[in-house]
Amino acid sequence: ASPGSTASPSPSVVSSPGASDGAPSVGPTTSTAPSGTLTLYTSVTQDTVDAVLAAYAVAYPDVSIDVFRAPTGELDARIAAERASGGVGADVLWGTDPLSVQAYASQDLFKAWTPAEVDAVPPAYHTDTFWGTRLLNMIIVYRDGVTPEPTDWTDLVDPAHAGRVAIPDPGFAGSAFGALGYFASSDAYGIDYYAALKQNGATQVQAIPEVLTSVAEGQYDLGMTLDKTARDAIAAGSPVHIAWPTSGAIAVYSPVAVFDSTDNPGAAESFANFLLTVEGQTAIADTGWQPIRDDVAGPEIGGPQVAPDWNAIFDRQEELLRDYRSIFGG
Amino acid sequence: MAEGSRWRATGWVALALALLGIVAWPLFRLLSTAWGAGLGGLAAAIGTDGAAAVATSLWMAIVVTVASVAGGTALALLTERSAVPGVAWLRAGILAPLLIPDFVTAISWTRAYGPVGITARLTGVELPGLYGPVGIVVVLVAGAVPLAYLVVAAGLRVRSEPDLERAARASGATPWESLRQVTLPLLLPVLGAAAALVFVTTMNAFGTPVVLGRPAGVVTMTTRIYQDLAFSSTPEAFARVVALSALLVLLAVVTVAVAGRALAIRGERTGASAGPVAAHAPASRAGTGAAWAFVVLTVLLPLLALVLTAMTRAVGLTPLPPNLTLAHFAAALDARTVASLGTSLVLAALTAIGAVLLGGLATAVASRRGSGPVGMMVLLTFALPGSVVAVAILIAYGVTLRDTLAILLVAYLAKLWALGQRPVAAAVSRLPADLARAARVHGAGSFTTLRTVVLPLLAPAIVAAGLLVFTVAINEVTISTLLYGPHATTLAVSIVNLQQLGDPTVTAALAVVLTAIVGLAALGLLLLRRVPWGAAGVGLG
Amino acid sequence: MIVPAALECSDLDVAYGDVPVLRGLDLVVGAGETVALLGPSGSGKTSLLYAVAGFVTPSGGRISVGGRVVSGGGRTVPPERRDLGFVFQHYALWPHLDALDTVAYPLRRAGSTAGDARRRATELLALMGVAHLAARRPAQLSGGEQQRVGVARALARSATLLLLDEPTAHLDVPLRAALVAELAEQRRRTGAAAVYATHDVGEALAIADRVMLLRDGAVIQVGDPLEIYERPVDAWVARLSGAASVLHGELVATTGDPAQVRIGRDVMPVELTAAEPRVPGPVRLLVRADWAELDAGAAPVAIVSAAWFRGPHTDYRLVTDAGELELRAPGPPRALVGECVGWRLRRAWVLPGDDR
Amino acid sequence: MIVPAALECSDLDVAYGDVPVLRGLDLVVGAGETVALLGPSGSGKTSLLYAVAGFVTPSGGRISVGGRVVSGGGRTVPPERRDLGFVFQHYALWPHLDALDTVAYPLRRAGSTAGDARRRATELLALMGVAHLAARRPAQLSGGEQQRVGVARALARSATLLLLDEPTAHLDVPLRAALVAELAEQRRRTGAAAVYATHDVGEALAIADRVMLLRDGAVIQVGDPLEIYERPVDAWVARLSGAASVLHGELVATTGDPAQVRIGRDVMPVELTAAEPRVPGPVRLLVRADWAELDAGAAPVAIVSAAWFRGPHTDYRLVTDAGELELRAPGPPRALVGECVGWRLRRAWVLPGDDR
Ligand SMILES: Nc1ncnc2c1ncn2[C@@H]1O[C@H](COP(=O)(O)OP(=O)(O)OP(=O)(O)O)[C@@H](O)[C@H]1O
Ligand SMILES: Nc1ncnc2c1ncn2[C@@H]1O[C@H](COP(=O)(O)OP(=O)(O)OP(=O)(O)O)[C@@H](O)[C@H]1O
Ligand SMILES: [Mg+2]
Ligand SMILES: [Mg+2]
Repeated sequence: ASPGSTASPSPSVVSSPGASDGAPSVGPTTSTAPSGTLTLYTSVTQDTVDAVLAAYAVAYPDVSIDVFRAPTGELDARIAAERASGGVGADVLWGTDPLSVQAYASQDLFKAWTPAEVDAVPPAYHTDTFWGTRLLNMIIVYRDGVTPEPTDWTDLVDPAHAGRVAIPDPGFAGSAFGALGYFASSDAYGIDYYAALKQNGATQVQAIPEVLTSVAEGQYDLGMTLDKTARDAIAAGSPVHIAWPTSGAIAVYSPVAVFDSTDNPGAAESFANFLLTVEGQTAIADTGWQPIRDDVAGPEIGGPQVAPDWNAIFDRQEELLRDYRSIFGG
Repeated sequence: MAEGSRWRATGWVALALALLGIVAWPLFRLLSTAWGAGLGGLAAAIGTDGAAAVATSLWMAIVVTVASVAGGTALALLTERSAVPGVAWLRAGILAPLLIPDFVTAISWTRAYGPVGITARLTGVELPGLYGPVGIVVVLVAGAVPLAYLVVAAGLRVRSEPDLERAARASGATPWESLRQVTLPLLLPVLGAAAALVFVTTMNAFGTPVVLGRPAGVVTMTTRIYQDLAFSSTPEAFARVVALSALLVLLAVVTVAVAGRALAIRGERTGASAGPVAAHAPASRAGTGAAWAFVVLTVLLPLLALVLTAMTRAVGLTPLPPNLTLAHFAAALDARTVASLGTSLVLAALTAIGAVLLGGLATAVASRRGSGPVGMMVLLTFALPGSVVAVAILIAYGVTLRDTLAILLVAYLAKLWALGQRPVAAAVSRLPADLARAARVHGAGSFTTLRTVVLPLLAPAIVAAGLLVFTVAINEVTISTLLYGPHATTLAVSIVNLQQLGDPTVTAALAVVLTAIVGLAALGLLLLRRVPWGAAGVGLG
Repeated sequence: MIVPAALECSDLDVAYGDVPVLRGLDLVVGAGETVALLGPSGSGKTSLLYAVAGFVTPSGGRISVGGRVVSGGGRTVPPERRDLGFVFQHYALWPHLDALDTVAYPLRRAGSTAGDARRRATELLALMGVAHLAARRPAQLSGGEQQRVGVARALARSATLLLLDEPTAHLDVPLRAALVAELAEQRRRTGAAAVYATHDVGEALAIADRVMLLRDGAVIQVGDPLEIYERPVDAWVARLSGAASVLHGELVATTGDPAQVRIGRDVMPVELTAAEPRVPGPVRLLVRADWAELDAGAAPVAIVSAAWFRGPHTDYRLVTDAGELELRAPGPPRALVGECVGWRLRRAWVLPGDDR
Repeated sequence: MIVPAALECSDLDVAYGDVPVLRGLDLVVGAGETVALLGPSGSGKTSLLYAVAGFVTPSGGRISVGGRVVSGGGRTVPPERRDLGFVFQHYALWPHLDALDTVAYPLRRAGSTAGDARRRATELLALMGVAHLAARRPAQLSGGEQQRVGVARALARSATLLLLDEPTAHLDVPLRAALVAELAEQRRRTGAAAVYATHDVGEALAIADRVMLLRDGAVIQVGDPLEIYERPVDAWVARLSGAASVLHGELVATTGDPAQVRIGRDVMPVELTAAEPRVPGPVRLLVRADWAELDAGAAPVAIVSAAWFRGPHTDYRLVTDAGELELRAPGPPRALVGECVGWRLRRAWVLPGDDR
């Protein structure tokens, strides 16, 4: 494991001494209290990571955690490079979406392991190597005064909104790819949905935040984006609203996994598991994300949620993207 | 030449080691690794849409190179060869875009000229085709002009030969003819250097093509590479990343090499000195006007747009007093950013010094021009996309240097060596050999000669090269996002963190702050009378 | 009809920044006339030529070429439309062009076809004896070879006014003769006028219709070669236009030619020329080196302080009791330094005024 | 003890790429000796000096300076350790240094303090008459001023060997005299040797202990000035070292001095010098311009084809029936072009061999 990110003021490395009684009810599977250092690779946003680490440091004062945070692409590139030279330097991987985590799983990089909090995670949101920690919801965002107000995904192909729709490029973000996977594999929509979007003059933009920005600024009227992003903008005062699709927001979960190669399995599992505990989940929820546990209060959810079958779409990755590109170009 | 054979020998050794450690070894490790991961099927990796990406990247790079070198040269001739009022400010204005990260540049343009941009709101006029090839080219040109300008201006300053142009005029050549037939041919090595740098930079551009290109479905090699990078969790994707990058490097280097042949300077400088240098004639009003117009349109307006974005409370609100706030600046300048800013400044400074030193070394011992084999070698890693450079360095030195400033420095040097070398190498070809000889014969060793004669004369080019490397290093994002460690958190990391939070206003605020900081430094440098501007600096009246 | 002057500068001022270089200079060069510019290093020759060519903008005065005002009175005609040939003191050859293309350049600009231009250029190069170097670039040429290419370029388009800035500085004696002859020839053929800056007095006197002496950017004397040589306005001009010395003597009797002049102790007959009517009394005699001669038998004696053998003649410096005397005598040195010799003054020019 | 030669080149070959420039050149310059290099433009003077200074590496032969081999036999001593002063034909002044710092440069390198260096530099600039320009950079100096700064720089650290490449090309007559005098002075003081490339024959003959004539990179003749002038090995050398012509005559009687020589129709007494014993028969007579004279009464007549007034004398070109004759007569022109004049041959040098 590599040394900790002491440069960052995040409390992650602050290991307050002598809080031996701090072992909570929900402890690690190992009998002895975990200690030592731990390296976490993650693509989860910085504020969330900070919050969780702060909470973890209280619960497990003897473990100091180093964080390497980068966008999924860079994170994967780093892992690829490290695998080519002396092995991955991380003990725990906390991803934004299942896609890349799944790839590593299929390459047997992870420890098969069941957290103490196993019951907290709905079956749809975990495999036997990685476990969902939060939910990102792909929803519809529209600007003040847009009529007719959208209510469901089908409204994005409503001629009334012809040429006024923005969607995120699934070639760059896993969550966007999740949406692609969901639509493509659902009987209700199918890949034709994207064809229809294109027909209706929808435009692809690179990133999910970009959808919100362009809608908020009036370049487009409505688009596909994440609920958290939209909520933040609305809170700041942007003239946009969330339309929670009646047929269900596409829920993408952020998985956590423990590397097989970890030299501190106890600490690694304790952290991974901590993300699923009430404390961990509360920290996540406090930064605006929907927790995976329903017994932890999170942001208000405006409707039903549907989840793509990640196993299925993982195998069709290439094909799905090719189909998509044949429609939207690039 | 019987000059300093011992120095040369040591120089060669040092150079060889540097090339091996910084360029050759990482590249080798990268390729061998990718080979293991199935780089063999390169053709398959590229595929048909890949071919399209290659074509797009190439024609865009060529157009951008031609346009921006032309523009940069015109501006350089204006500021260096004629008396322009307030020239220092003009220079600063022209160079400002160098200080803005490329992804921010694109955003600032959309906010200035986009469908909902400033001009659209105020005058209803928008830049047609901003989202698409036209827009990409325009924005890339605007970003590349300062690079070309800096290189050419430095070259012009290293030696002025007014008599050569006068001779053409006296022979009946119009100003335009003498420019085309005398001034420009004599600038060839410098133009070549500028073109090479711009071309490679453009082939490497990611921020602009992705922001302006995705909506129109335009794919360049870099966007393709980044998409594969986003899925590089699978070995195939990773191999594809390397394969495409290798192809990109190949294209870039071959093109530069071929063009280099064509641009190779003919005829070296003779000792005959220039005649009396009279004060420059005042610049034509049209020329000055055009230059300022360029600055206003491609620099000030986008910058203004950026500032407004940064000061608007939330995206989508009209930037009017009730909606304006400075909060985003506070958010942008949290403790982490400030801490990383220090690291970045140090790193950029070290890189600038290192790259210029290495460039100088290569120039001194290897080829007097940049297009020699050494020049080509350093171009390899320059042409490699930042993310891939980082990967290569990580593979080569990850085990030993991971998470240290050192690994970042090595990566930066690998990426920017060429930027420090070309301008200097090109400028050298403008110096007559007799100047160094005069020093040697009157008692100066080859090192003293370098210190007391060559370097002072090359000062403009060296300053330019250093400035270039510094600004690029400060704005570099991908490399450090991949390589940063606890003791080396750079500004780029903070920028990306903010970006991922999804609020463009804060990112804009940070970009503005960054531009302000580096801008002030650079401006100070430019306004300084003391900058050693070399031979042409005298007699400017 | 009257032919306009080839060049006319009136009250010309040129300055570099705040360093004045030409001060109210007046100069007229008649059609087909050759004027030699003689002036010490730094006197403003190049600056004058640059102003005429339009390379530097005068701070005052006017310049007309061939009767057409090219500078002054608000107008400034660009160099390319002044119809000049220019030989640069430092050649100003284009590093990227070989000798042939260099000389062909003005012809191409004047509109001749590539073929014609090259043909004529080859002729000119041959004329300058560098035809065999046609394919060389400046960096591959010796100084003199470069200079000759530069001259060829200037002669290429037969301009009505040639400006030559020390065109023979790096040429050997036979080449100089050849060049001077060629210029005279050109002039006869095309009737071109020329301003010829040089430091070689013999050359200046030989080639010029009139010689102009420049000092600190002002004209000191203009006149035909003989006048400059035999009747210089002052010692400075005299020295610049050939060896000369000033002796202090006394005019004994004005009557009779040769006049009787006392020099030191001795009175001797001297063939005197003078601008003003001669009155008995002290005079400052300007003596050209060849106006005095060594004469073993002669009365006044002097000590040889230096002797330079120059081939056809030897230049002596004598210390007489009337002042230092430069004396030129044919043949190799006949007296050694330190030796005491007799000498005689054949002729002298009575300097006007009484400046020193 | 014996003093080693200041410079010794043996069998020196220099080539630029495949263009040979010096071919097996031999040259010895004794300690404190001044050798003048006379050679037409392009003959290799600069190349020779460059080879000696170590700017170009000879393709063959060896060079020793002050008895120490500096080039050849595998060794190459870098220029800075050859103890030279060098005046560049094109000055090679540093654009970024003002005159003072330029001249101080060699002194600083030689280890003197900034103060001393500047003091000495100022002296040297004053010596060259450019002290008032100490603060100027090359671009602000006239050609001659630049050249003088260049000379001052070369004189700065009194080297044992001075290499001067046409150091007076851009200087006026008084300055040339001053420079030549200063060089002689320096030499007397420091005993420095010098190789002096020039096109000014008078200067070469005056300053040099020996004159070396160079043609196409090979030495044609070496000798003291008088020898070169009076006994040139061939017409080419003669012309290069001053006006001269070759007449075809016939030696009538070997007995008696002056000898009787038939030129064209007339037989005249001529003071002959010759390398070989004289035998009656046809001879090629080399005639220096001052060895013949105009003489209204004289028998042989010739037609004046050209006349150049040069101040102290006039140079005529006569067409005699024995060939063209360059003739120098004192004073202004006495005969016009086309006129028929009588002339007399005073002395002549019988050319050895029978080359043309
Ligand atoms: N780089 C070069 N390549 C080929 N030939 C060259 C080069 N430099 C000089 N030469 C040739 O070498 C010969 C000697 O040149 P050099 O400069 O020594 O002559 P020089 O005696 O100094 O002539 P000048 O009196 O005109 O200065 C010339 O004929 C010239 O053309
Ligand atoms: N850029 C400049 N700034 C200031 N003074 C200058 C500049 N250029 C030339 N001078 C001065 O102007 C004067 C005239 O220069 P110019 O070159 O005309 O002299 P010149 O007669 O050609 O001399 P030379 O015979 O040495 O070539 C010189 O004293 C020189 O110092
Ligand atoms: Mg001049
Ligand atoms: Mg030479």
